[in-house]
Amino acid sequence: MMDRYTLWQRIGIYAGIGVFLTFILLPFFEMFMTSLKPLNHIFRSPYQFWSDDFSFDAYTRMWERVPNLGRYIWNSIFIATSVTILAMIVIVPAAYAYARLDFPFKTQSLGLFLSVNMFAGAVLLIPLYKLMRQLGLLNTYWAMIIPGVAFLIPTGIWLLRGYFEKIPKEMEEAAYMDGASRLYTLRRVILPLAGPGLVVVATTVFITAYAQQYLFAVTFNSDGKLHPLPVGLLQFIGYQNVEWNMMMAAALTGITPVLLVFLFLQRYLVAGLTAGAVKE
Amino acid sequence: MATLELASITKDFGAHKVLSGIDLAIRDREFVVFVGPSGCGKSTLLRIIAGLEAATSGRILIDGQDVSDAAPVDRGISMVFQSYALYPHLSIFENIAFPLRVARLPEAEVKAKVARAADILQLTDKLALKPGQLSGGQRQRVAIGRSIVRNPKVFLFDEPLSNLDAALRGEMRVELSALQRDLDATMVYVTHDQIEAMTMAHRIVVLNKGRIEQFGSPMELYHHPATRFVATFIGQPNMNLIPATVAGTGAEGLTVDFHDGTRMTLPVDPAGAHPGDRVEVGVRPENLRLGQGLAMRLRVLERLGGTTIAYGMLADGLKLCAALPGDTTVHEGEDVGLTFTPADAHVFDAQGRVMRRRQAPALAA
Amino acid sequence: MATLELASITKDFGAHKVLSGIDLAIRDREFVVFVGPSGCGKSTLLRIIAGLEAATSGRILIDGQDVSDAAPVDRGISMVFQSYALYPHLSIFENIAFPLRVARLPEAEVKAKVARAADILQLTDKLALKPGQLSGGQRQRVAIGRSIVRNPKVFLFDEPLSNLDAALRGEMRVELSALQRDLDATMVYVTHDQIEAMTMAHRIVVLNKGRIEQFGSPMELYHHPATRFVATFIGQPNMNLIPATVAGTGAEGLTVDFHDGTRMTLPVDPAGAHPGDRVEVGVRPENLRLGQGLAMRLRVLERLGGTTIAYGMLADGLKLCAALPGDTTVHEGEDVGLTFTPADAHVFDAQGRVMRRRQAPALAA
Amino acid sequence: MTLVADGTAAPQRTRRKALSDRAFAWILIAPAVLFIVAIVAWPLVETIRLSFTNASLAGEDYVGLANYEKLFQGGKFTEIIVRTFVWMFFSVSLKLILGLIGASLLMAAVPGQALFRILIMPPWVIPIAMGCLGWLWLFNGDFGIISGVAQAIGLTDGPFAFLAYRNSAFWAAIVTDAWVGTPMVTLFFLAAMQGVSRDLYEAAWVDGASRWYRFRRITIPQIMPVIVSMALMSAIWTFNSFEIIWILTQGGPRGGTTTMIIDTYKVAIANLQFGEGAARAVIIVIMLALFSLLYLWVLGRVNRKYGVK
Amino acid sequence: KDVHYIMCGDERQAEKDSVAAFEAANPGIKVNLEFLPWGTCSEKAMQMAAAGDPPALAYIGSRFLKQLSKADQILPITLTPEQEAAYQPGILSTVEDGGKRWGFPHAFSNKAMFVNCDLFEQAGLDCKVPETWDEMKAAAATIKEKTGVAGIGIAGKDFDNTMHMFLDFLYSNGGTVIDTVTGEVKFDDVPARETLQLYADLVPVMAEGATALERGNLQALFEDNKIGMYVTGPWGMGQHAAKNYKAGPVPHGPSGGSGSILITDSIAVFKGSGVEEEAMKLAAHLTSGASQYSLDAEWGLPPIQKYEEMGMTDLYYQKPEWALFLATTPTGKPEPMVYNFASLQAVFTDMIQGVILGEITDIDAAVTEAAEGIKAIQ
Ligand SMILES: Nc1ncnc2c1ncn2[C@@H]1O[C@H](COP(=O)(O)OP(=O)(O)OP(=O)(O)O)[C@@H](O)[C@H]1O
Ligand SMILES: Nc1ncnc2c1ncn2[C@@H]1O[C@H](COP(=O)(O)OP(=O)(O)OP(=O)(O)O)[C@@H](O)[C@H]1O
Ligand SMILES: [Mg+2]
Ligand SMILES: [Mg+2]
Repeated sequence: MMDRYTLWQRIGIYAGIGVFLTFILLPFFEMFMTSLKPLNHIFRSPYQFWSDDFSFDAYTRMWERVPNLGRYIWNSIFIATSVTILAMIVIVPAAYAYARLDFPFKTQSLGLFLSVNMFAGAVLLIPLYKLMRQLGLLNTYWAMIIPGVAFLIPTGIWLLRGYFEKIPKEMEEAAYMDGASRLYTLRRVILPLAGPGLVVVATTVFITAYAQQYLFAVTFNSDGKLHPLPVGLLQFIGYQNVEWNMMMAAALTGITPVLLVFLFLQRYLVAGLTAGAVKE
Repeated sequence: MATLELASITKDFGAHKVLSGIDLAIRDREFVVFVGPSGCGKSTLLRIIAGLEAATSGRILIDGQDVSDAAPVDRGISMVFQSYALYPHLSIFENIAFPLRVARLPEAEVKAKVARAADILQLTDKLALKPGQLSGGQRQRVAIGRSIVRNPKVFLFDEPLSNLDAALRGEMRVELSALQRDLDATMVYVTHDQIEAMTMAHRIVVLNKGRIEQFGSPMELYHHPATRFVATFIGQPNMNLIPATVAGTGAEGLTVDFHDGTRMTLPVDPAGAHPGDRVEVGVRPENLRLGQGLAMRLRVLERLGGTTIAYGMLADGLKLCAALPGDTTVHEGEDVGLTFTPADAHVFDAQGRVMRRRQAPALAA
Repeated sequence: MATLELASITKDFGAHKVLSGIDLAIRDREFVVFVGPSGCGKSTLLRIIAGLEAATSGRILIDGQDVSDAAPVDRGISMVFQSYALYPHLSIFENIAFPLRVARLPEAEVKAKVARAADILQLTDKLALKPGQLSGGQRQRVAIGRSIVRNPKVFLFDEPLSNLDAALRGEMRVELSALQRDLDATMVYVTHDQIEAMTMAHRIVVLNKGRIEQFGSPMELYHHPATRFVATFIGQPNMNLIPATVAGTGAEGLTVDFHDGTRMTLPVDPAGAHPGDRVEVGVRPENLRLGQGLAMRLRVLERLGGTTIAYGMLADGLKLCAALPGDTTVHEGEDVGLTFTPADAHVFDAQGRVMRRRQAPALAA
Repeated sequence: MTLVADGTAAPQRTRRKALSDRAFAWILIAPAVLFIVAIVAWPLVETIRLSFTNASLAGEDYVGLANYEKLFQGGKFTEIIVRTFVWMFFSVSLKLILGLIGASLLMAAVPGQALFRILIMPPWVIPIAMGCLGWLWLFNGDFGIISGVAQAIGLTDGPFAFLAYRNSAFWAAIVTDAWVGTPMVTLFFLAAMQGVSRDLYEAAWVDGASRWYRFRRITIPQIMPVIVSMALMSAIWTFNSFEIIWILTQGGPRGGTTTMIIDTYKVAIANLQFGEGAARAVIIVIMLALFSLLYLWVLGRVNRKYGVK
Repeated sequence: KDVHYIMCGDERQAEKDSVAAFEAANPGIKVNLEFLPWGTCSEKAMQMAAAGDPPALAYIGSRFLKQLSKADQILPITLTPEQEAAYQPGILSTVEDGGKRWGFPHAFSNKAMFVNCDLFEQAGLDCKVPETWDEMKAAAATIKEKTGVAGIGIAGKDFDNTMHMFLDFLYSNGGTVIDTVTGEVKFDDVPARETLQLYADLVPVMAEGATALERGNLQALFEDNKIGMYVTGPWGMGQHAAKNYKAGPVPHGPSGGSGSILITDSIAVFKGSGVEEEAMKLAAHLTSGASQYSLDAEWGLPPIQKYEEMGMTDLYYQKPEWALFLATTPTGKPEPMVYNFASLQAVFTDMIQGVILGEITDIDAAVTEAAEGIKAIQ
C-alpha cells in the first residue's frame, strides 16, 4: 500500500515499540544486571548500571554452588518434552474426533473439556496429592508430567481441532473412496497436512509445560534429583544468604533452551495462530 | 464398462428432504451430466452413488448388482472432486499412485500403472513435482489420473472444471470428452454450467428441488424441453417467455393473443387448453429476428463479433433478449421490431408444462 | 465527467518490472476495459490510477490535473474491489454511507445520498441488513453503491464480476453498462474475461507482459487485431492459426502456400513480406465452413443449439476449431473439409505483427 | 463419512455405519477423557466433598454447610471477592490495551518488525516464577531499577518500595500479571489483525479514511470476537493466577493483594484447613462457571453484531 | 528399611556425615535424606502427613509441634536422662505440650541488636548499642535527621520474621502472649501496648517500605549502610564480619528487662510411616553429642547442648563475639505454642502492618482485638 508513514509517524512507531519492549524486557535486564554483580555488591544503592567489579563469575561458579544445576535444567527440558509427547498422543486423536466425527454429546463434552481451563492446579492440590500417592507416582517424573498433561489437553484439543477443520473434507473422502482405512488416512493424509498445526500446538504445549513447572514439582516430588529448574533455583537460597547473582545467572541460563526452541519455531507459531486459532 | 441404476433414491437431512424418488438408468459407456441450480441436490446424488453418503431409502445397482451397502472402493467407482483433493505433501507420482498404495500393489505394478495414466494425461514430466507447482489444468489432470489408475467401472465428477478460468475450461471440456471416448468409460458428471452439460453429455439429467425434471440428450432438452424450468435453464442467453392468452385451438395448433394485440397461431399440441387460459410463449433469443412484430426499445447491445445480443423492453415492461447477426446495424435506445417463426415457439401452460411442438427439428445422433 | 491520462507509467517490484511505459488517454464518459492474461499487470495499473500503489515513474492526470502524488481521496476516483471489500460488521446503509461518514457530512445529507444510491441500485429494502445476509449480486451492488455516493470523477473496477456465477454475471454486465450510461461517468474496468470486455467496453486496452498491445473499440480489436496476441486473445472460441509460407506478393495481396499444398491469395497489405517467409494465417472459427479445402478429422463436437463447435485435427496434427450452424449433420470421427473466404483471413508475420487487411467489415459505431 | 444425523427413521445400514463411527470417535477421545476424569474431575468431586467436612491435619468430619456459612460471616470474604474482581478487571483491561497497542505497533511495516515480534515473546516463554523474581527486584525500593531511576531523575526524593503499600502493591501485582499475559494476547491480536482483509483497508483509504479512523472502524470491529475471546481467557487465567502474587507479596500487605486463589491457598495449604479451603475452591469454580456463561452469551452477541459467521 | 527424612535448607555436610555414620552403624536401615528449601520444607512435611503419606521424620519449626500432636500425626519422644541433661536450659520447654515432648530440638537461636557504627558516627553519636527503647528511639531519630538514612530496620512483610521481631521487643518489655503454664492469653496487657506503641513511634525513622521487608532485606540494607540498627541472630556476626558494627542485647522497654525470642527447630517423628522405631533411633542419633555439635558448628548457631560438660574442647563459640549470644540465651522465651501457628502469625502480621501503614491509630483497641484473635485460635 502506498499509504506511507511520515517521518514523525515512523519516529512515533519506533518510540512506541521501544517503550513496549522496555516494559517486556525490563525484568530480564534486571536479572542480567544482577547476575553480573558480585554478591557483596548486589545490594548497593543508588542504582548502578555499571561498575568495575561486574563480571560473569556467577555463570561459572553457579555450577559448583549447586552441583545439580545441569541436572535441573535437563529435568525441566525432559519434563516439558515428555508432557508434550504424551499430550500430543492424547490430543491428536481427540482433536480429530472433534473436528471430523459426529458422536453423541459432542459439543457438550467439548464444552466440559474446555471448562477444565477454569480449574487452577492450586485448587485441586490436596486431592491430586492423594491420587498421585495412590497411583504410587510420588517422587517420580510421572508426578510432574501427568498433571501437566491433563491441564494442557483441553487447550490443545481446541487449538488442533481448528487445524483439522481447515483440511478440506474432500481429502479424506478421496482417500476413503480409494479404500483407505481411517487410520491409513489419518497417518498418510491428515497428519502430514496438519503439520504446521501440530508444530504450533506442540510448541504451545511445550512452552506452557516449561513455564508452569513449579507447583506440581514442589508438591508431588521430594526427590532432589528430579526437580525442574524453578524448584532447583531455590537451592540458591541458603540459611544465611541468598545467592542472587548465581540464582539469576542460573535462571537466565535455564531459559535459554526454551528461548531457542521458540526462536526456531516462532515463524510457524505466529503464522500458525493466524491459520488455526483465530477462526472464531 | 458398466451400467448404473438408481431406484427410488431419497435423501433427507433431518427434516430437510434433499432428494425425492430419483429413478435413473445410465447405460454402459454413457456420459451423463447432472445439471440444475445450486442446492438442487446434484452433489448429494453423486455422493450417494459414490457411497460417501447413505441414501435414506432406495437402491443403487452397478452392472445389475446391488451396491447400496458396499463401501466406495467395492463399488468399482472413482470420483474427481471439485477441489481436486490432491495431497499437497505428496508428489504427483504418489498422488496418482495413492489408490494403488492403499491396495498394496507391488512397486513395479504401481510404477507401470502410474506411467500409463501419466502418459494418457501428458503428465509424464511432472511426476516428481508437488501439486502446488502445477497449474490449475494440470492439477485437474492429476485428479483424473488418480481416478483412472484403479480402472473403475464408473467415473464420477463433481464440478471438476469450476475452478478453472474460461479459456482453460473450454480446453479441458474437450479433453474430458476425448478421454471418455478413449477410456470407453461410464461417466457421471455434475455441473451447474449448462454449456458444459450441453457440450459434453450424451444425456443430461436436469434436477430441480431434488427431483428429475427431464432426462434426455442435449438436443432433446434444447428442442423439446419438458417444462418451463428446463426451457429457461437450457440455452444461453435464456429463452424469452412472453405471456399470452389462448384465443382458440385448432388443427394447425394453438392460437394466442399477445398483450400488444398481435394474434398468432403456433404449431403445438393444444390438448387441454381452453380459450382464455393464460399461457407463456417461449422463444429462444437466437430465433428472434428483426422485422414487423413485437416492438422493443433496445437498452443494451452486446457485440460478440459473430452475433450481437440485444437486450430491450417491450412497451409493457417485459424484458426481451435477441441474438442478432453480428453485422446488424442497430443502436442502443433505438426502437426495433422483432419477429419469429411460429414453428420455433414453445408454449407452456400455467403449471409450466410444455405443449408438444409439432414441427421441431430432427434430433441429432 | 472527467478525462484520465497516463503518461509513461512504469512500475517495478524490486527487480521485477511489472509495467513499462504505459501511455493512455481516456476520454470523458468513456467505458474503458483493461484485459489481458493473469499477471500481466492489470490490477497494478488500476491500483496506480487509484493511488493505492505508487508508480515507479510516470504521471497521472485527471481532467488535466497532475494527481500522481495525491492521496486516493483527493483524486476524485472511487474503486470497486474484486472482493467487494464490504465491511461485514456494518449494515448496508453504513457500508454505503462510509465515504460520507469519513467526510463528516451532516446526517440528513448522508441519508439523502444513500437513499438515492440505494434507489438506483434497487437496494432500498436491504439497507438494514448486514452484507452476510445478501446474495453475491446484491453485495456487488452495495460495493457499487459505496462508490457512487461520493460522486467521483472516475470509477475504477477490478474484476467486479468474477465472484459471481455465469447467469448472474450476464445480468450484472447489462446492469453495469446501463449504469455507466445513466451516470454519464468515466469508468475503467479490469477483467480477464474477454466476453465482459467485448460486451461492455467503448474501448479496450489489451495488456500483455506490462505493455499495451492494442487500444481500440471491441470491433476494431475483433476485426483488426494489431498482433497475433490480440487476435488469439479476443474472440471465443479462439482464432485458428494455420502456418503457411509466402509464395508471392501482388496487387491483390499475399499469396501463401499451406502445408497440404493448397495455395491461396489473401487480400492483405503484403508490405515487407518476401517469398519463402513463414507466416501464420488466422481464421476465426465462425469464418470456417464446410466445403472443399482443409481436410480435418473431427474429434469432438459441441452442440450448443444455434451453433455446433467442431474440434478436429489436420493431417499434420494441427488442431482446428470451427463454429458450424446448429443443424449441421456431422459426426465425431468423421473427416470433413473446411474452407473460408480469403477476405476473412488475418496474416501475421514471424514477429506476430499483423498485415493490414484490405477488405475488413465496416466498423460499428 | 458424513453421518446420518437422525437415527430414528434411518434404515438399518446407515445406523450400523453411524454406530461404528461413534465407537471410533469414542476410542479416539477415550485417552483424553480418562486423563481429565482422573486428574481433574475426580479431584474436583473430592474437593466438593471435602468442602462439607472440617478436614484438616487432624482428620475429617461431616459438617454440612458450616464452612460456607463461616465463609460469608464478617464480610472479609466478600471483600476478597470484590478485590479479586477488581484485580481481574484491571489486569485484563491492561493486557487487552497493551496487547492492542503492541499488536498495532508490530503490524506497522517498518524495518526490524520481525525482530520486534520475537522480542516480545520471552515473558510468555519462561517459567512464571522466574519472571516474578525479576519483578521482585524491579519493585524493590532501595535496590530496584524503577525506584532507582525515579530517584535519579528526581521523580521521587527517596526510595519507594512498591510492594509495601496496599495500592502500589496491588498495582504492582497487576502490572506483573499483565506482563506475563501480554505477549500471548499480543500474539493473538497480531494474528487476528493479519487476518483482516487488506481490501477493507484499501477501500477505506480510497474513501479518505485516516489511519486512526481505519483502526477504529475496521480493525477493532473485525477483531472484536478475538478481543472478547482473549478477554475471557485472560480473565480466567488472571482469576487463577497464583504464583505472581504469592512470590511478590504473599497476599500482603495487610491482605491488600489477597485474591480468592491466594486466600484459598493460604487456608488450604498453608493453614492445612482443607475443608474450609475446599469450600473456597468450590466458590471459585462456581464463579468462573457463571462468568463463562456470561461470556459465551456476550460472544454470541458480538459474533452476530460483527457479522462473523 | 527405608527411612525418609526431610531436612531444611541447602545441603549440610555435617548432617550428611551424621546420617552416613548412622547407616554404617545400623546396617539394614537406608536413610532417604532430602533437603528442601526454607519456606517449603515444613509445609511439605505437614502436607504429606495430611495426605496420609508422612515422612518418617522431619526437621520442623517447634512452633508446629503442637498442631501436629493435636492432629495425632507425630509421636511423643522420650529422652534418656543424659540426653535431657545435655540440652541447655529452656530449650526443651519449646517442644513440650500437655506434659509430653514432641520433638528432638535440633537447632536453636536467639537474637541481639546490631548497630552500624559508621552511621552512628556520621550522625555524631557514640557507637554503642542502645540499652533502652528511649535510647534506641533517640539514636534512630538522630541518624535519620543527620544522615537521611533510616535509623532502624523493622521487618513487616507477610513472613514469620515479622512476628518474631515483634516478640523480641515484647519479650524485652516483660510481655507474654500465652501463659505457658495456664495457657491463658496474656497479650491484652500494658507491655504489648507499649511495644505496639514503640512500633508506631518508630515509623518515621524506620526503613521505608517496612511492610515489604524481611530478614534478608534488612541484612542487605544494613550491609549497604541504609539502616542504623536492626535485630538479628548470631548469623549476623558472619554476615556483617566486614562491617564496623557492634552487637548487644535487645534494648528493653519501660516494663521489663532485655530478652529475645528463643526459636528452636526440632526433629519430629511421624506416625504411620511404618518405620517409627528406626526414625526414633535416627533422630536420637542426630541430636546426640557429636552429630549435634557438628551441625551447630557448621551453621554457626548458639550451642543447643552443653558441649563443655560432655568434655569437648576447642569449641567454636568460645570466640569472644559469642559471649553476647551465650549470655543472653537464659533471658530468652519461646514462641507461643498454639494449634494453628499460621493463624497466630496472621494476627500479628495484620496488627503490625496496620501500625506501620498508619491504618491503626487506636493502639489499645488493636491490642485488644489481636488478643481476641489469639483466643479464637486457641
Ligand atoms: N451434510 C448436510 N447436512 C444438511 N444439509 C445438507 C448437507 N449437505 C447438503 N445439504 C443440503 O442439501 C441440499 C443439496 O445440496 P447439494 O450440495 O447436493 O447441492 P448442489 O446441487 O450440489 O448445489 P451446488 O451447485 O451449489 O453444489 C442443499 O440445500 C444443502 O443445504
Ligand atoms: N506487491 C507486489 N510485490 C511484488 N510483486 C507483485 C506485487 N503485486 C503484484 N506483483 C506482481 O506483478 C505482476 C502483475 O500483477 P497484477 O496483480 O497487476 O496482475 P493482474 O493482471 O491483475 O493479474 P490477475 O488477472 O491474475 O489479477 C504479477 O507478476 C505479480 O506477481
Ligand atoms: Mg454441489
Ligand atoms: Mg488482478
